[in-house]
Amino acid sequence: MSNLLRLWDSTGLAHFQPGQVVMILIGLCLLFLAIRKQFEPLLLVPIGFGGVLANIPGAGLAYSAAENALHSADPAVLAEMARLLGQSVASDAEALLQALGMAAAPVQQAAASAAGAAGFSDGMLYTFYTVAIASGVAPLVIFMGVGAMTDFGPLLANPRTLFLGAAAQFGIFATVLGAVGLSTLGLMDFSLADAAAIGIIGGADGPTAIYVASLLAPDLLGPIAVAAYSYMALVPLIQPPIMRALTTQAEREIVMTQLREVSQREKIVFPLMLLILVALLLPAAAPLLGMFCFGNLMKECGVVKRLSDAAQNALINITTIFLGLSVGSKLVADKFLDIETLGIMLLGVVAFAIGTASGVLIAKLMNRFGSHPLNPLIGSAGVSAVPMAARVSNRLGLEANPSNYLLMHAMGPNVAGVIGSAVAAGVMISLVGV
Amino acid sequence: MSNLLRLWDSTGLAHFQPGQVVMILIGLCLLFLAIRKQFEPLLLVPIGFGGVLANIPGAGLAYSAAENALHSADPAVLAEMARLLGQSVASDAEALLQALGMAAAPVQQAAASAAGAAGFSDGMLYTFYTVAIASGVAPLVIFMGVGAMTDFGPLLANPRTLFLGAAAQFGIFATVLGAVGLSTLGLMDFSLADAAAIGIIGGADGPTAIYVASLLAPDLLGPIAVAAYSYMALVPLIQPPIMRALTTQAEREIVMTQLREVSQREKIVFPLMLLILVALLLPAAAPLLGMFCFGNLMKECGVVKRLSDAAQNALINITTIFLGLSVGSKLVADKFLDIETLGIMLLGVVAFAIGTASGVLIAKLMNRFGSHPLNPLIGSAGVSAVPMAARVSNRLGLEANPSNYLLMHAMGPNVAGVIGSAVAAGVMISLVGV
Amino acid sequence: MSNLLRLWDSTGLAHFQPGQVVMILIGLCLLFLAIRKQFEPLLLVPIGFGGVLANIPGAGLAYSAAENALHSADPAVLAEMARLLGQSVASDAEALLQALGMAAAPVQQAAASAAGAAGFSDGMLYTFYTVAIASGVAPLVIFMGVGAMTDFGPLLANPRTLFLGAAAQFGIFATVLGAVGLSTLGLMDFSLADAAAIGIIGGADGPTAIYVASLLAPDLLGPIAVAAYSYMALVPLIQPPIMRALTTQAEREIVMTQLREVSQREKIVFPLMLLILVALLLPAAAPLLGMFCFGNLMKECGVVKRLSDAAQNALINITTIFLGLSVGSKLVADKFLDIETLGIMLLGVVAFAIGTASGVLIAKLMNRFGSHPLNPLIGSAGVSAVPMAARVSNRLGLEANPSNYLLMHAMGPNVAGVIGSAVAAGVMISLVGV
Amino acid sequence: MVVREDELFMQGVELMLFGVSAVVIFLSLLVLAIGLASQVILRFFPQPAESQAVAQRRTSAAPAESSLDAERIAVITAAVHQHRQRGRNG
Amino acid sequence: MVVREDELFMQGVELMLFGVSAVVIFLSLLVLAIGLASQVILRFFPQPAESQAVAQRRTSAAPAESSLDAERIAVITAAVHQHRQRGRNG
Amino acid sequence: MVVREDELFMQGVELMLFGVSAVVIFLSLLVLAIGLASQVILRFFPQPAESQAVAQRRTSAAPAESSLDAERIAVITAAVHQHRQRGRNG
Ligand code: NA
Ligand code: NA
Ligand code: NA
Repeated sequence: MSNLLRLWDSTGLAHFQPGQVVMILIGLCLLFLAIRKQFEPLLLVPIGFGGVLANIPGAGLAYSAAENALHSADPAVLAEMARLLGQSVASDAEALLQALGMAAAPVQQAAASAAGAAGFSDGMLYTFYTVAIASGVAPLVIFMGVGAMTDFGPLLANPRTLFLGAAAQFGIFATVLGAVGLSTLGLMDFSLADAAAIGIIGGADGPTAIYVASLLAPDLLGPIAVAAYSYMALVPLIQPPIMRALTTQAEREIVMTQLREVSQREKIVFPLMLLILVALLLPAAAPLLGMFCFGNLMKECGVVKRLSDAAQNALINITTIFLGLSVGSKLVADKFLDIETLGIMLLGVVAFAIGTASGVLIAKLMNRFGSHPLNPLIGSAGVSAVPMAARVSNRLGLEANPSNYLLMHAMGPNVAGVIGSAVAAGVMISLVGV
Repeated sequence: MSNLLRLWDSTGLAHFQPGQVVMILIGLCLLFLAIRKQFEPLLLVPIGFGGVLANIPGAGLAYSAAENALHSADPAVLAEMARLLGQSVASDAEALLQALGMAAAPVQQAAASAAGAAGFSDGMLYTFYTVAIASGVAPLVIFMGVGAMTDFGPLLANPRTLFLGAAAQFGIFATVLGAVGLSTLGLMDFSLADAAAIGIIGGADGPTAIYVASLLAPDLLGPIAVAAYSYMALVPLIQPPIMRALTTQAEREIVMTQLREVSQREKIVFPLMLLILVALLLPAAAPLLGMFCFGNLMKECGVVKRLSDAAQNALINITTIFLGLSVGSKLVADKFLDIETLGIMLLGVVAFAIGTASGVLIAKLMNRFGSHPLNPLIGSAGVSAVPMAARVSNRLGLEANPSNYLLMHAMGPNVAGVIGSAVAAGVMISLVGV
Repeated sequence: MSNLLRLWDSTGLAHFQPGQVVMILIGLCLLFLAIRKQFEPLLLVPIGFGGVLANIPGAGLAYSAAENALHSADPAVLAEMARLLGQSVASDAEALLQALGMAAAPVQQAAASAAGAAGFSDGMLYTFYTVAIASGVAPLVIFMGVGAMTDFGPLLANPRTLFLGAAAQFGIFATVLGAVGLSTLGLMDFSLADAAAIGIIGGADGPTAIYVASLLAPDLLGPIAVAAYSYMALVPLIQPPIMRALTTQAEREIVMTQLREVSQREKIVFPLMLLILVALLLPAAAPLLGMFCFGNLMKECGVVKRLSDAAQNALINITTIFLGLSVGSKLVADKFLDIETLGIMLLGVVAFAIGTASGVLIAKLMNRFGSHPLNPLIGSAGVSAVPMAARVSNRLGLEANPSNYLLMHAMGPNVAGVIGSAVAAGVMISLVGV
Repeated sequence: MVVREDELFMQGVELMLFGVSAVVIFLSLLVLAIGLASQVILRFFPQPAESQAVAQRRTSAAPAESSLDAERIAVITAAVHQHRQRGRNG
Repeated sequence: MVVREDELFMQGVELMLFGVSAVVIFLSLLVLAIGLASQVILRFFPQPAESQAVAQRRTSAAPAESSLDAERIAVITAAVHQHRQRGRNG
Repeated sequence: MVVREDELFMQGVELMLFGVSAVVIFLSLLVLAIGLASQVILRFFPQPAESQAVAQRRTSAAPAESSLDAERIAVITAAVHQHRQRGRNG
């Protein structure tokens, strides 16, 4: 009979908590959006699935060995952990979990050792998270792959569009202000580091957002990643009304002059130049922009096709699988179902809206000064969300004037936005980090 | 001259032990079977080669730094290690190795540190084993790839065949009984956990067997993996006599009705449904079946072709290389050449035979009740060994009736067997584990 | 204002040191040679780029967490580190860095822990180095891939060419002598282990050189890798004058007899035979030659095409990216800009020259005894540098006699050179290591 | 000692009984769930013919492949066209 | 408490100002650098027509691909040739 | 000090002698082993013509490739066939 009890106790049914049910439904909902609506499926399929896995009761896939030991509710183990954590033996698991979260590194190691000796081990998703995200490697590798897939030709042909990529980053910083504002009003409880990580959602760049969040606010990584990818997928819904509201029909009809051909040498020199500028001015952005430039150089130099292919295919795909599952590990109920998550989702959409608006408005401003005409619709592409935002610009351009193809022109601000948010990330890390 | 002595001492010839010679011959024999007879070559080539590497005398490729230090027979090192392990200074290397194996985690760390300081390092295969198998990652990643290559269409078209996949798992549990029986009779010395890990051989599923063995009986992982893959390769020899003995000619001639077409939506929903059932009932199977369902969802959802391709190609191939070499590291003479290995090889073939028989018999039983005819030959495919067992069913069907193509019908129980043994693995882990 | 100061302090401009500027220029120079002159671009692009990244001031990408903490010059952190390292609190960062480098493993761990608690983390390139090179894995994986790409047919058809591969390794050992000679003269300060690692440059085999250097002289890994790949790229310039000087026109015109067809079985048996010879005689070479033979067996056995493809493509390409960046991490100014680097560059070219000369001379000697004619031009291919050196032999052969195609004949000594330098590496490791 | 070994055997028997039951129950529930899901999907969410086509196209349309296919189809079409023409000519 | 929260808000404002300025300055310098580099390259290091062709060939010439392409081109050429011949015949 | 450095040099000489000998001995044994193995294989285990063909087919027969090859061969055959027909027609 003890076996029967053990079997029942080992089912999920015996341990399901309402939060876990909610989170599994949210995970399934992300999968639905990814598969049926094609919302950034490459990331949201693994994230959603990881979210479901993370909330399977009793499996402890998203927890460390020590956390799993504390969740086990085995009295002997709890007593031993309480001793190690310097807590009263009468403390319950909840209190010990909190104490574990705030313990110093050697104490945490001792707790991990004790948990291991008692037969507990790190959950699968926890292992993935440690290797892929906590080490910082996965977002950087993906950024390298993105660099190897990016063509800077349109940007080099019309460098002024970099300003549009800069303008759209205003959404990031406005959102930082919004987040600290909510804290000031007492509605939420975001620190400055949290606010900076939340702001980066407005950069519309998945790996950048995950990288910054893993450094500045690991506890908020789950909602930040979900918000970033969800809103990137929603760009075709969020941007058009803002773009229409801020432009006149005449502005939308502006036809831009054909871009010049950019030579291979210019394309090879560009990533090196960007790298040197980073070295001179913003070392905190060196990991992100360094890997990005490395990927781009491999693509453009034309002599390491094998490596460039690996960065664009096998390596980025494998990394994406584990990055997605790792993000999913942050969708455990007790970390995700929080009033802060609502705040993050709200601030995220505000960030996108402000970024879009800033891009369009600055494009209108630049149009007053430059000699070549600039269609303000391409300003919104500065938020990045490559290549979705550029396609939105193109679509609205065609609506206004059926022969007005803006796609190539919008690719300039679009890739500029990637650089812009990596620069913003560097600024945040150097001002707020450590 | 001291150099000459050192050179001679550094050759393998000076250190060869008979066991190592035997194991190298066994490794070469596995390679012969894999290459010439095409016995599961994808795994047995790396396993066999790893087995040879592991037994190169003096190279210590399969040992940890601390073990290598103890094998070195350097008196100063041995004295230091004896001190750390709390043994008498007079202890010989043999005794210290045993003490090391049973030491607590902090002591093992101290020993590893001391060995590192004395210039010893982890052997290459030991490193592979730690990263690939001890972490649990490699079998799970391979299971994800298998999921991404599996088509559940035939199973969904005829869900009753799941019972055949369940029936064949009887071989697993009968073998557990056999193993504890051997212990009870005093012929072998298997614990309940050992018995559970040995039983899983009957699941005819390499990654599942390796995963369970790495959790429940890491010392037996070598023989268990070798037995699992060898017998999977021998399925065309083991199964037919049993299948013929248990069926009549009339039964073998039964023609089954054409399977219906299964819609993409059913195929997308299936892995999610299976995952939720796992979450509700058997969290211990969540890592294995979770990764399997994830792979299958990536394949069927049709929106993440990049990731599905990576899981089916680059990722699974790379992982297979390291998994195989890592398993090879468990073929060191002093761990493999043991009476227990013989017991495992014997129990393994019994497990396959019982699984085959159960599948066929339950198919005959089901045929009495169901409305659609069921050819009992497809019952044997329930042991999994995808797709070999299904092909065996097909071949025997064609023998009996040259127009009786059973392949698609046998794929149902075949993939059901994969799920069945993963479920059995989950039951074992939750009842015996920790 | 404090923020403004912090921002300025966080730029690279505020921290640039002359050495870093020099190293960044050297990195750019390597990139120029790799891209424009196609000097071994697959390695020199990542190495050069990694070298630039490693020298970005303030980013600390090539340093461990503890080193980054010491570079930070934060007084509280310095005091804490001084305490841990057992140094006077008044010690400056320079002294503490030295003390850290020489501290025992547990002290280093404590320092790493303290640095982590103070918010410092391992630099990206440092992480790559630890995982890829310090573990020994990356060069071995690349060697496996090289094995899977190597065709031993020409060598098996004419096994005598193995002696040419042996002869060319004389360059390695002569260079060892040169290095200890420089130390004896007091010009440089190389230990015997350093000398052995430098000598391996003459093996003209990147992964072997990196593997040996990571074991015997990790501090010199940067210049050794750069020298090895640079001179491999320069083979078409270094070898021809030596080859012309040591051969007569008549010798260069020698036409060699057509090679026989080698059967698949001979090709399958060869890697196994080589492996067994390694096991018998030179276990220290087992990791290198073991992985090499494994790769070759996967290629030749014909039953694991999936794995062989993975080893030749995805796996080797991914590993090359990280190996190159990791080597780049050793190009930090304070480790690279040293008089020893000049010595290494000088000794490297001498090693290549002596190896080339030995190969040619032994070929001439063998020509006196053997029955089949041997064109001495193929002797130079014994240095390896596959396939560049074989192409050089072919080119000089065609110069002397426009119908004298030596390419296939030179492939024999060429691949023999790979085995030869791995054997030499094994000898070094067993005689000098630990 | 004998007691301990008998105990081990009893544990083995217990493991077998519970294990077999658990597997059978789990897979039975899965059979039920599949049946239910299939009926619900086929009745309430049948895949519209067009969407299935779209899905299939989507699945098989990695850009590289499709362009390759397009080219090959063009070549084959040309060849087949030729073939027919020749037939008429002959 | 109120002080602390006001402080947080002021820090946010500061972060916004410095951040926006830093991004704009960085990207402005990048615009200048691109312009300068383009002019220098186009004036002093123009890519010779032939070298560009070589570069392009090099880029796209992984051996496997090129042989495949060669074959495909051969087939297409043959087909097109046929087509023309047929035109003449018809 | 001088002693130590002389010692270092002597160690270098020793390393050179032992190293060169070891490499030469190892590779000589390998030459012998290759010769022996080749003779044994060619005399006692010659690869039967058919099995070699099978092996070759096996080696080159990743399903994707072979189907691609098959298709390409079909196209080429068709084209060549056309070509000959045209020759006869013309
Ligand atoms: Na952006
Ligand atoms: Na099974
Ligand atoms: Na060599």
